[in-house]
Amino acid sequence: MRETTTVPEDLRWESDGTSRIPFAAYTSAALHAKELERFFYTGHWCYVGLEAEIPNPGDFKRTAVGERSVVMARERDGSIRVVENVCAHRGMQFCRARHGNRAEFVCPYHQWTYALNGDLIGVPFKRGVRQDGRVNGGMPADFRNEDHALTKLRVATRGGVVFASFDALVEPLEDYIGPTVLRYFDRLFDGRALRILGYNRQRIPGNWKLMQENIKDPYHPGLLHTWFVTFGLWRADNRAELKMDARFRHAAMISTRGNAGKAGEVSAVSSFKDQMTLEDPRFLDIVPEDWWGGPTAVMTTLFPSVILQQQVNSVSTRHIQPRGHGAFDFVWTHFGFADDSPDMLQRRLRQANLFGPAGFVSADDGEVIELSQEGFEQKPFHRTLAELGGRDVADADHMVTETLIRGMYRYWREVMEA
Amino acid sequence: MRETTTVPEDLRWESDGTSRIPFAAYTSAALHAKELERFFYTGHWCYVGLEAEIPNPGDFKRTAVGERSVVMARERDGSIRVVENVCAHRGMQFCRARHGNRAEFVCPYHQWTYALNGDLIGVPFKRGVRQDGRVNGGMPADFRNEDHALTKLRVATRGGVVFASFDALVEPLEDYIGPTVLRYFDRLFDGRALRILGYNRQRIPGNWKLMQENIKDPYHPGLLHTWFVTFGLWRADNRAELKMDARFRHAAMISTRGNAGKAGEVSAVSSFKDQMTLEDPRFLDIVPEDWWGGPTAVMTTLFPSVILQQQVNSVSTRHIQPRGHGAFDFVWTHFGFADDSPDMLQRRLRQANLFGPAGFVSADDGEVIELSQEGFEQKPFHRTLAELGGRDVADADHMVTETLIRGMYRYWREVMEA
Amino acid sequence: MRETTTVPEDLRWESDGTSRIPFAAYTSAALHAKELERFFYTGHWCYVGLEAEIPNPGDFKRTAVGERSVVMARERDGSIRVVENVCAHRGMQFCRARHGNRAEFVCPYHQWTYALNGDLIGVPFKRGVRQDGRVNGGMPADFRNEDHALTKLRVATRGGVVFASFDALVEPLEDYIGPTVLRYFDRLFDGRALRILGYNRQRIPGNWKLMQENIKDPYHPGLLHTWFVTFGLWRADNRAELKMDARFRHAAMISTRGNAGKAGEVSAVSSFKDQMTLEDPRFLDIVPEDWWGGPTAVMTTLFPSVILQQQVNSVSTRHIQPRGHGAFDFVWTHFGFADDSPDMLQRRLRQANLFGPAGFVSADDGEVIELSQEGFEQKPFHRTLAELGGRDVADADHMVTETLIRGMYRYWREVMEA
Amino acid sequence: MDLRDYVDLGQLYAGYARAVDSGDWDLWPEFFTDVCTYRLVPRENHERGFPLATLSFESKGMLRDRVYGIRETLFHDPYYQRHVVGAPVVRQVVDGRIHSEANYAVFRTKLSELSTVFNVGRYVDEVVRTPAGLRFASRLCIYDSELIPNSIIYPI
Amino acid sequence: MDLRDYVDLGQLYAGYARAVDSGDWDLWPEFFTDVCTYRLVPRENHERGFPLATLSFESKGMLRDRVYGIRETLFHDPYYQRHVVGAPVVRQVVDGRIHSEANYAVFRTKLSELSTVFNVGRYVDEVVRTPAGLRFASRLCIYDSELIPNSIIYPI
Amino acid sequence: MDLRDYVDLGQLYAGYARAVDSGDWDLWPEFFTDVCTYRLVPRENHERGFPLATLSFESKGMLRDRVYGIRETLFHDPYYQRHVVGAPVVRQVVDGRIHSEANYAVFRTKLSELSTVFNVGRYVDEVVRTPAGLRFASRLCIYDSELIPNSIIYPI
Ligand code: FES
Ligand code: FES
Ligand code: FES
Ligand SMILES: [Fe+3]
Ligand SMILES: [Fe+3]
Ligand SMILES: [Fe+3]
Repeated sequence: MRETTTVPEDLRWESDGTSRIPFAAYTSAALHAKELERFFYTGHWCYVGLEAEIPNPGDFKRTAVGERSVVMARERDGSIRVVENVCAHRGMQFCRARHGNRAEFVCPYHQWTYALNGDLIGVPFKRGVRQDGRVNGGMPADFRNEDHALTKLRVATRGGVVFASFDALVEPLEDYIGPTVLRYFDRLFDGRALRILGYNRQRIPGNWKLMQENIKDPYHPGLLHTWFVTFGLWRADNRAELKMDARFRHAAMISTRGNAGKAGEVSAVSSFKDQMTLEDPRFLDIVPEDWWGGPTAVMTTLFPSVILQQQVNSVSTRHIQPRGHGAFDFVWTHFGFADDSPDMLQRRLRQANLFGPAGFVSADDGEVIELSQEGFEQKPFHRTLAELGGRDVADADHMVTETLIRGMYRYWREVMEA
Repeated sequence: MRETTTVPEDLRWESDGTSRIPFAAYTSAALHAKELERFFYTGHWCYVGLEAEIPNPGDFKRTAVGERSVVMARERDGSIRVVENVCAHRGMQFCRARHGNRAEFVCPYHQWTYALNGDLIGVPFKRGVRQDGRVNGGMPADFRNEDHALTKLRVATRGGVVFASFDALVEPLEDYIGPTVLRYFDRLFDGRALRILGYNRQRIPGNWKLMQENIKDPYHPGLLHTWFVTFGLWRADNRAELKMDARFRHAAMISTRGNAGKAGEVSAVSSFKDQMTLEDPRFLDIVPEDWWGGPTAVMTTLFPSVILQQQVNSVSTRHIQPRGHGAFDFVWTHFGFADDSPDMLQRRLRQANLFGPAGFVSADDGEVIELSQEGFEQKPFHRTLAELGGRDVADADHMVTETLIRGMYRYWREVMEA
Repeated sequence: MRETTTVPEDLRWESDGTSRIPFAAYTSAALHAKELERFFYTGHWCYVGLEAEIPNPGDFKRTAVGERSVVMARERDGSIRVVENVCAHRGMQFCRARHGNRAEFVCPYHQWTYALNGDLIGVPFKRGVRQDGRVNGGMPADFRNEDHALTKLRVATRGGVVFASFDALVEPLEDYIGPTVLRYFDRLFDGRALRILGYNRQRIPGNWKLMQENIKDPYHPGLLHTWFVTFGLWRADNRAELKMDARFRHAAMISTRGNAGKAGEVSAVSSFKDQMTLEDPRFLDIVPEDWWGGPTAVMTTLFPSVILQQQVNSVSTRHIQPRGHGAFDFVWTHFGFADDSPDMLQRRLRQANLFGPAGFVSADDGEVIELSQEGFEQKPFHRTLAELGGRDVADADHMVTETLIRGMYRYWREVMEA
Repeated sequence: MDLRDYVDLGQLYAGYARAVDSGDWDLWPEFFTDVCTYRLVPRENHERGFPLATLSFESKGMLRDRVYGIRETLFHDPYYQRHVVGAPVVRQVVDGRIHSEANYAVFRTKLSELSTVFNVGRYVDEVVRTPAGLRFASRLCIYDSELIPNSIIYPI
Repeated sequence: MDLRDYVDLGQLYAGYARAVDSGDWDLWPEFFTDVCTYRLVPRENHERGFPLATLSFESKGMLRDRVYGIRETLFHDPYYQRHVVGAPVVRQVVDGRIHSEANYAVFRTKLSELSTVFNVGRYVDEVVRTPAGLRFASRLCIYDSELIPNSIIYPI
Repeated sequence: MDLRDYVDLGQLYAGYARAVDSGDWDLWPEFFTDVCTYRLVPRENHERGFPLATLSFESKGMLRDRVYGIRETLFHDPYYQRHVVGAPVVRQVVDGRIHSEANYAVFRTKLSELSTVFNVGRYVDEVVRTPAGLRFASRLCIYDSELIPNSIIYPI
């Protein structure tokens, strides 16, 4: 492993702006611990899953908020609870199955038992054990189950998406997302029943923020992703909008397909392949859907934990789970809608070949993130240059800008320097 | 790897007591280094092996005290020496074989040679090399072999068990163990000749103290270990005693089998399997031995480095070798007695199926330790709740208490806070 | 992984001398970061390769200076440039091929394009993108390519060997090497055209300085390397000279073969095998070459990054690339000369069996280095004893001394304590 | 099953492993029939009945499009891969169609790095005889590896 | 050795590897004769002549008790395992009893983790023909892996 | 290719893997003809046309010298190695000389340590029939493993 001399004190910004991000923001273990505390464990809502993953009472799913393991479960009354996966007795991570159905949670070590909402409901030998007419041991007289529940997270759901927070004082989810981005959230999750299509899981050896940046970066798709530019799925001269919430932490990149194959300045790039055609065009058998309302792709970043993807007919959530400052696990949940026709289902599955850890398009992103981290580690005193479209932060009606990245770091500084 | 923000300063106890152990005691690298210094390298005797492992003059075994590699060897006169496995010349770990027979130790790099007791007895070209009638080089005139022996550890043996200490001022072994626990030590190691049956080695990804706790925890066997409770090998309503030395660092858990299969409140636990029977009962072909003197199982924990197991006919030592704060190597040495009948030998070997890294019973313990560490790492600011049987520390005549764990941490605080 | 409590503050020298080197100099991550800064990134020339590896314009090779990835390339005009492998835009390590031929470097993420000398020559959409008669985005008006070149290293070549430095103020290469050692450098690299024979790559889990020490240590070859002593390739009683530059950082060990098989005090060592003969003597089909000018082996250490090997007919460079304090990558480039006869080529290839990660001789060195590091890690408060031939630092005309090691650490203290 | 078929089946598997590790990607589609199935599927999706695959191809054309992607369009850090495959177990033969399975492990080696375990799992195959010899009509790669170490670019 | 036996032996090994990785533990005991030997032994104990095994079973009943333990009594963090086994080398055949050996590597994958090397070693077997086909009368798993990564729960 | 040869070839490969992992080094040279080639070559040198090998032996005598070196002259930290080798693919048979290849993975286990991936690559072989059975006239071990974990002492 590479050493790094970076310590938080090393973090130096060249100005009050955020167009030049210090590499140390990606390489410092101490800063990472501070990020977990300020972005994942306090003041923010983190994605934990989709309601459709736990349709029935007793269904549960083990997942993570930041680097902390949590369990999301559906109560008998249909409500959803999220508890931390740490036993109140002696701290064991009691739930290891990743999904299933339970009436209650039992910790294997000493069988302390919890209701799905985290309440402690059973402690073996709590009042001792009778032996030869005498009662031995047991918990102290003042022991009260109520004092020893699992850590319960606040839960909010909208349109079938479940968020949780360790912070009891976190603002309401709708305020957190803000009206501008909420519009695009609701466009995708309008209350329709979802159908889970399956998962992809990858570990990307780069700082977790690089994935947020990647999806706030409309500069790269037309240059890095040959398929996008060649088939016009994403080009710098496509009609586009970039929108942020009031604090610039969340964003939506809205793009409308066009100019497929057409030459022009944006195709004067090496990644544009004039002659490229598919031997089997079914990969790109795209059929517009009413709910799109125009845009063919909307990529929504909800800071810090999730990306909502709509790329033509492929829809998914992408869950960011940090693993130290230099890596994160990236969990893709592909879904469709309960009323999809068989053709549309097959179409979504075929287009899934473009995304995920081996996707014709998305594999690129994981690779450039890994190599960005490599660059940061070898030069921790340096900084990036995110000045396309200027140095300010503002919504835009085109894709030739890195403003969303600057916006994310304006928010980052606001929170980390508080 | 998970990051942890824990630093020693973070270690906060809720009271003067030790019933609520901070997770930071298991997750801090800095605290771990301090533990090695105070528990493994000064003031304590650490287990290094059994005399029967090196029966003949020149026999040696490479092992570890804490995280330091040492070599235990038998001298011509039959005495046992333990030296640190670091060459006095330029520090090479000179001994890599794990066992064998040697007249002396030779470091491969420059062939400095040591007697089995660690004395430096040979330095090539010490007085230089004659060439063309001139003497070239060699060690300085004031160089004296006596000044450059290997680090010699103090050694104590009792009943065929060998202990060593880097600390010249360590108290006598018998005082260290104390009369109470010594009784149970002597019960097992009464001077009979031992026969080595073999080894099992595992790396458990949890803090080393968790293994000491596991064997000071009479609460879990009847709940976690289905075999124990179902076949009555270990039940909360078995006759039992818990005894500690005066400083509460060592302990003996003494239990007498009973109530096999019998229902009752302690079998009202999910791990009790009413209908369970063995297709091949030879796993539990138990035959009492005179030397037991009643108890069917005595588990002795000698802090910090070893556990002495007698579970019915299976006897072994379990050596704890830390590997950083988050893992330890656990080495099982199964043995029998020279006068065992062939049947008894076979019986010990069959019952060994219950123990070790794949054992019907012991595999559970490694798993819960790993998952306990996982829980601590994700929540380093939290603490355990070891309050079964109260919050005090005292011997007990039953198994419904975590008093031995509280005792161990009372000693831990005494030493670490000094 | 082992913990180590070593911190720079712990570094204690027993005297002003350097014959007793603290183990902490090998085990401290903080000291390692300081070494990278002071030895690899400032004030020193580091080896990057041979001109023969990039014979044609556009040829490049990816390699490393310390722990920083760099690219060495040949310009159209035949000159050699070295740039850091970190994109000026958002820091990606843009070059992943290890060799090849390019007209320019293109970073995949956003296709920023650089000339081979590191100048930024292309930024997509730099002046924005025209859409519906409007120009969108682009870089700020004050953006100047000249301000955003890759980091350019200073380059020096001599006799076909290429060195680079991040430090613009570094002294000239010839002054850096110094006249004494330069003589031996020029003996091997006298301007003859070289022929690359191939590479060997190994990761040695020991501190990088241990490899420099190993080749500054004439004490071990006659003791550790059975082949050397038995076949007289290297014996303590061979004619030899040890020479250093004025600051003691570089050295040449000059030895002349003799006494093969002959007994004597230096063969009174266990590694001397009286009866040893080869079933196939072609391994040692040695033929003297005129350019040797006498010595049969000259091992030159250029601090900190490279070793130049001539062992009879086998010639190679050995590049040291640190990987944290506890490991380094060791890259062997074997070569011959353009005018070698087929027999001589075959001879060099056969003798290569003695060297490299599996070599009959060199494999030993990697092993002792690993085990030295193990010794240091377990005892970070201790120190080595490099006092053969006294405690001073001076050239010698024999091999029975560790003076070159003492010299290296005198320089190390001078620089690290400044 | 006839011994010759058994030998040929073994050669098909061994040849496939050799081909996908050779770096000559054009060899890969030729192990399949024109209409074919190639699916790279997480064991989780397979066992839970989710239809999603990490890659799902339905024709030799799609395989060729993948080869083109590997060579021309997919940016990636280059690596070597090495397949070590157990002997195929023949589950059944239904009118000439061989249903066979084999365990595999794939190791990845990046430039200037150590070799690591990359992807392990099981091939579930349907093999048919063609004029050109045995070919895969269907190859499912059901992988245990819960986390993909960043990306999978080359054929498993 | 007759070619058919050779093929059957290969299928026995391949079938075993498939079975123990399938998660259907009941398949495992059926590869053995009623009276049988199954021993999981550290190479150290084997080579130094120590009688201790990590697991030592002497009958199909004991194997079934193990299966029951895996399913019902042994608490453990669930994992996938994957066996990749080399071709068996036939050492000798003594009146129908085949003495064969093969190298193996087992990979472990825990939920949401990377795949890792779990246990490597050598099978030393005695195989007999039964009415139901070839079966193991004895299977020794002599493993190199000096440290078990915590626990071994499932059959090697 | 005749079935018997196919079986023998499989046994040659399996026997080799068993032999080099047994710790009995003297077994190794006996798998070769007196005049033979054994080369351990980084894939980089092989593909770029560089003549250098990590080890390059040209006779059984050189192999025996290596065995002597392993036992007597090469200081090293002892380790176990374990070869898991795929089935050989027969590339061609030219007047009795079998040209075959197989992928391999070698795992290293040091005393008191976990097992790790040590060296992975491909055997490229020429096999001939001798009175004593099939033997290697040439075995190239072309390894992917870019970095050797310190040293390679024992035969791959
Ligand atoms: S740790 Fe959970 S019940 Fe004891
Ligand atoms: S380091 Fe042991 S003899 Fe030199
Ligand atoms: S990071 Fe290199 S072009 Fe953007
Ligand atoms: Fe992208
Ligand atoms: Fe237990
Ligand atoms: Fe050497």
